[in-house]
Amino acid sequence: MKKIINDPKNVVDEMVQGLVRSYPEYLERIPETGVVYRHDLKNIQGQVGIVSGGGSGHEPTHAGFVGDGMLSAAVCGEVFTSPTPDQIFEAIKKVDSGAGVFLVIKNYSGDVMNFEMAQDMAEMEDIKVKSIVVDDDIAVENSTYTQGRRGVAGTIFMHKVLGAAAAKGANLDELEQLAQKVLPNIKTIAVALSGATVPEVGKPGFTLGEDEIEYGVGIHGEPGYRREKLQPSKALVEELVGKLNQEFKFEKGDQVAVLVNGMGATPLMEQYIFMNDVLNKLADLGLEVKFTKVGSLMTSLEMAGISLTLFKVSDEIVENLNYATDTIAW
Amino acid sequence: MKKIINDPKNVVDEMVQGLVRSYPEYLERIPETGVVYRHDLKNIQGQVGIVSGGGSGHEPTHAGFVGDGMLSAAVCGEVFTSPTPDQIFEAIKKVDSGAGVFLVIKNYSGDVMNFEMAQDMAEMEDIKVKSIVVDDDIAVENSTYTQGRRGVAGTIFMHKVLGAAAAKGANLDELEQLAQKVLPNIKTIAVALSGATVPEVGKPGFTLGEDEIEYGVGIHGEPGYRREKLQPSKALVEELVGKLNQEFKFEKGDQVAVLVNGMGATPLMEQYIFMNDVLNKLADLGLEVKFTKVGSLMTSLEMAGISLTLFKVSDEIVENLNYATDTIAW
Amino acid sequence: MLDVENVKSWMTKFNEQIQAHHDYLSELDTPIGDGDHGNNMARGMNAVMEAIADKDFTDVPAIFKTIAMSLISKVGGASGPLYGTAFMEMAKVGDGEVSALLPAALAGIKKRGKAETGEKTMVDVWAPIAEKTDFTADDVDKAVEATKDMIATKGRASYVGERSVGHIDPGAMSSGYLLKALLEVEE
Amino acid sequence: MLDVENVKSWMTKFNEQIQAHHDYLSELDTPIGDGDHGNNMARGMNAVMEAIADKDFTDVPAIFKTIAMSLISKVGGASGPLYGTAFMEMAKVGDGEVSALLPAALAGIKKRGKAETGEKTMVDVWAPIAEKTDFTADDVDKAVEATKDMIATKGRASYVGERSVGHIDPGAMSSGYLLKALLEVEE
Ligand SMILES: Nc1ncnc2c1ncn2[C@@H]1O[C@H](COP(=O)(O)OP(=O)(O)O)[C@@H](O)[C@H]1O
Ligand SMILES: Nc1ncnc2c1ncn2[C@@H]1O[C@H](COP(=O)(O)OP(=O)(O)O)[C@@H](O)[C@H]1O
Ligand SMILES: [Mg+2]
Ligand SMILES: [Mg+2]
Ligand SMILES: [Mg+2]
Ligand SMILES: [Mg+2]
Repeated sequence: MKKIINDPKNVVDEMVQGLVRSYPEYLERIPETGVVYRHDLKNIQGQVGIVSGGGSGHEPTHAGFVGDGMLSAAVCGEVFTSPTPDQIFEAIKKVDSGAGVFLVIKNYSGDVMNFEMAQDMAEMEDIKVKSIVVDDDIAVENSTYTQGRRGVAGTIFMHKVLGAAAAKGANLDELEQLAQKVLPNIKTIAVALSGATVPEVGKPGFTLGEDEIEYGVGIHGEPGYRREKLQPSKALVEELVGKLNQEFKFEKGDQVAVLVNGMGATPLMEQYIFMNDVLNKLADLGLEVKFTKVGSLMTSLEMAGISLTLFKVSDEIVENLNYATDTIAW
Repeated sequence: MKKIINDPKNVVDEMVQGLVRSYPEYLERIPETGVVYRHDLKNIQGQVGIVSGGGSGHEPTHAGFVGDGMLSAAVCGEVFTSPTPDQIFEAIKKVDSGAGVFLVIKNYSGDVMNFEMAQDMAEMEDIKVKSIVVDDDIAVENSTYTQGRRGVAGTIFMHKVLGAAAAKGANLDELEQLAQKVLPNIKTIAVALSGATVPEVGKPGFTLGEDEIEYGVGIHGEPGYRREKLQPSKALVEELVGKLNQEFKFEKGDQVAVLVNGMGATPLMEQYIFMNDVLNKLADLGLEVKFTKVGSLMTSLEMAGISLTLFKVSDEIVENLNYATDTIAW
Repeated sequence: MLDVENVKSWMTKFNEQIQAHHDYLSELDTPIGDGDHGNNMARGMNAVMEAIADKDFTDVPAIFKTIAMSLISKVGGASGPLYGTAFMEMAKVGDGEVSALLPAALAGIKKRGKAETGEKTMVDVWAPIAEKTDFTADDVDKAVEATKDMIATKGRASYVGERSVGHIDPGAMSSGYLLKALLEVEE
Repeated sequence: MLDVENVKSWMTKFNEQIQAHHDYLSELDTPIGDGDHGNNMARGMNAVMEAIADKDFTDVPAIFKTIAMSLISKVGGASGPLYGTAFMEMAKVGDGEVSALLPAALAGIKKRGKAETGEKTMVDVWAPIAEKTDFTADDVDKAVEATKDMIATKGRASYVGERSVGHIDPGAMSSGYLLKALLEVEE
């Protein structure tokens, strides 16, 4: 394991320290916790607070999206491990200014359970809390009998859309309706070129051969649905857009937002090349691209690879995506 | 070589296409060139244009810094290869609105020669051009008889400071004075955990053992000054801040801006941990940190590692660093 | 009937197993999960041992509550709320009657995880054991082993679907350690 | 005295060498540079060959100018301006007199690169050859080889300082190909 760290046990604490000290104009930390919140909370008195979080190792998610027009607070768990209810509860208390708090949760049993417990705690103290569980990763089979799909990079679109709505003054019920409306329209799929190593584990979650890739991996080293030889970018795009289209069943003229997300070690050069191929393919399908974003935003430590999120949007949603935002990472 | 690309010969062209198509609200491209310029050039009529550029493979540099408050245009050369004079000249013509054009050049013989030739071409067409050659990498011995030091991540501070000054209305001479004033105050040093592979070359510029690091590498696979076993972040900070301090000979109370820059494959988690250790060390030295920035901004393809830039600043310079900016990557 | 000292030694023995099998639990969690179950449990049990060491508890529910809070606030992931809830529900039983504790813990886990038996989770170890009036180490081992052939439909292992077959569930394994540690205390 | 056809066949032979030694030139550029000299020259010479193929040039300066422009606008890096300037200066000579062409090229390179002999660059091949009234392939090889023992003080190789010793300079090698290709045309 080759990482710029000190004690593997302390990576999250030291990371949060470094983050908050680097960006005091954006973030403050609740002492002794992994909770970071907007430095200027007083400016959003009366608005619904938006809290997200999850395991660490996905930086800049979630803390990088705390700020004007997006999240009010983020809860940083251990690496790839859901944060605990007490910390989520601290975040909820911090950002509630009477209008209630909306939680954005990625669909992992751990995250769902810990956020649920925090929600119970908050409700016992009469804080109104609602939530959405994002499950955008289509690599996983869906079924009501199973855990369902994972929450991955599409969660960032959820943060953006809800953050804009909250900033415009939406109340808790309106945020819930909006979240539920957009949820089925956000879908993601990934391809990995290498695995990632959790510092405390010391070896990669999976390894790939010199010329091997894996389709459908998650953001915590979860294996995907198929391994094959390395393909040109255009071929990757065929596979990933193909899978997404099977789900969306797009029609000519449908409007989409596109997020090409680097998984950590993949340079922007490759991400832009990939995006270029994606845009060509979406044009072939007759889709209208209304919004685009490229960058390593929902990472998986130093995993190499890319995920592609498509988000079927209305003009109203595009407005939220373009709404003024001031965060470290958006 | 495991990369998400198509033909290695076309990486730069496809990248620039992907970039411009992803961010039409920021960038336009001069057709058939690697030149991208501000979409809203008309808004800066009468201001000095600022042009930078160099080999590609350092994304988001330079194109990611084109926008309000920073660069007017960027010229993307082949991977790790200076752009040609004709393209630089096109960029100069595009952004000149009578007040002249200022060039920010990184100190490589190729870059210096190509930009110089472009400057000659521009002057033949009566465009006023001035320039600065950034040479912030202290890993290289300095001497008036040699090529001198390389331009690396500190160049971004130069972009920011000059961009702010130009936006505030500084003329060409004032920009030149400012550039020369800040130049000796910007110094950088890097450490690599792995090498990078130029797509057309197909193998890494250097390779390091499983537990080896190299101090003082450049951003094009140039070797550094020492190899040793992997060290904890704190020890890396000792070495790098130590070297910088030897150059600066800091005194208690000196004010600095800090840039922790990921070289490509190094995740933000490690960058924040490293920054945390840097800030501790700078506090020990009695320095006053006035500005901090963390991110993979001046990369070297998929190289793993980090560079540390310290910039000795006055309050006036801090103001420029904090000046409102709207670009893809700042 | 467990008393406070019994519970302390139960936790001591459980902690020994967790620390000894730290890497093994993470390894089980690698092919079908995210490789952190050993870390999660080791971190949690360190916190538990710290919280109960040199501390006097008035009764069994009090120590169960402390254990629950330590697990809930230190483990995170899926196993934190599940084990935390298990001990919280055991605290609600009011005394140390094992035949009541285990069904209470099981009910808590099932409710928290929305899981049934046969889904390849820790429920598949707790359920057969909690239903027995008496159980042996062998019963526990068999229940743990039985998760190997199951297809996961809850937790992270569900993402790999049929490819989860052939791997023991890590939460089942750690639950097995817990239940066997209890046996040793009861003996 | 070179005529337009001579120059075309000079470029054809030079291009053959560049394409054949594409990888080798990049390899030379790896330990002491950035590994792209082969790519840069191959890209440039492809452009040169395209620009001069099937085209009629009125005189030698005209074809030199076209070659210069192709190199300047296609190579980039350090070698683009250097080779471009060399051909531009040769165009200014006005005819194909080799004894005048090479010194003109040398002067252009030195001025553009602000380099002197002994700095481990292509100047160390151009200088000894341009100074001779007659030169042989052996002279060229020796000059190229001599860069091996030099310490680089210009170009990227200067960053590795003393560690540049033991490596032939890539630009010296490509310049060697160019000068030996000229010999073949003159014969
Ligand atoms: N919904 C659930 N119901 C019951 N047990 C579950 C559920 N989800 C996960 N588990 C248990 O939790 C274990 C994983 O714990 P752990 O690895 O610590 O958390 P995470 O999955 O968040 O990384 C699984 O092996 C399984 O036994
Ligand atoms: N200042 C200079 N003067 C003369 N020749 C130089 C100078 N800088 C570099 N060179 C030559 O250019 C060669 C490198 O060319 P190339 O690799 O194509 O460009 P770059 O160094 O920009 O990657 C060197 O081997 C050397 O011969
Ligand atoms: Mg986990
Ligand atoms: Mg180069
Ligand atoms: Mg796990
Ligand atoms: Mg080179």
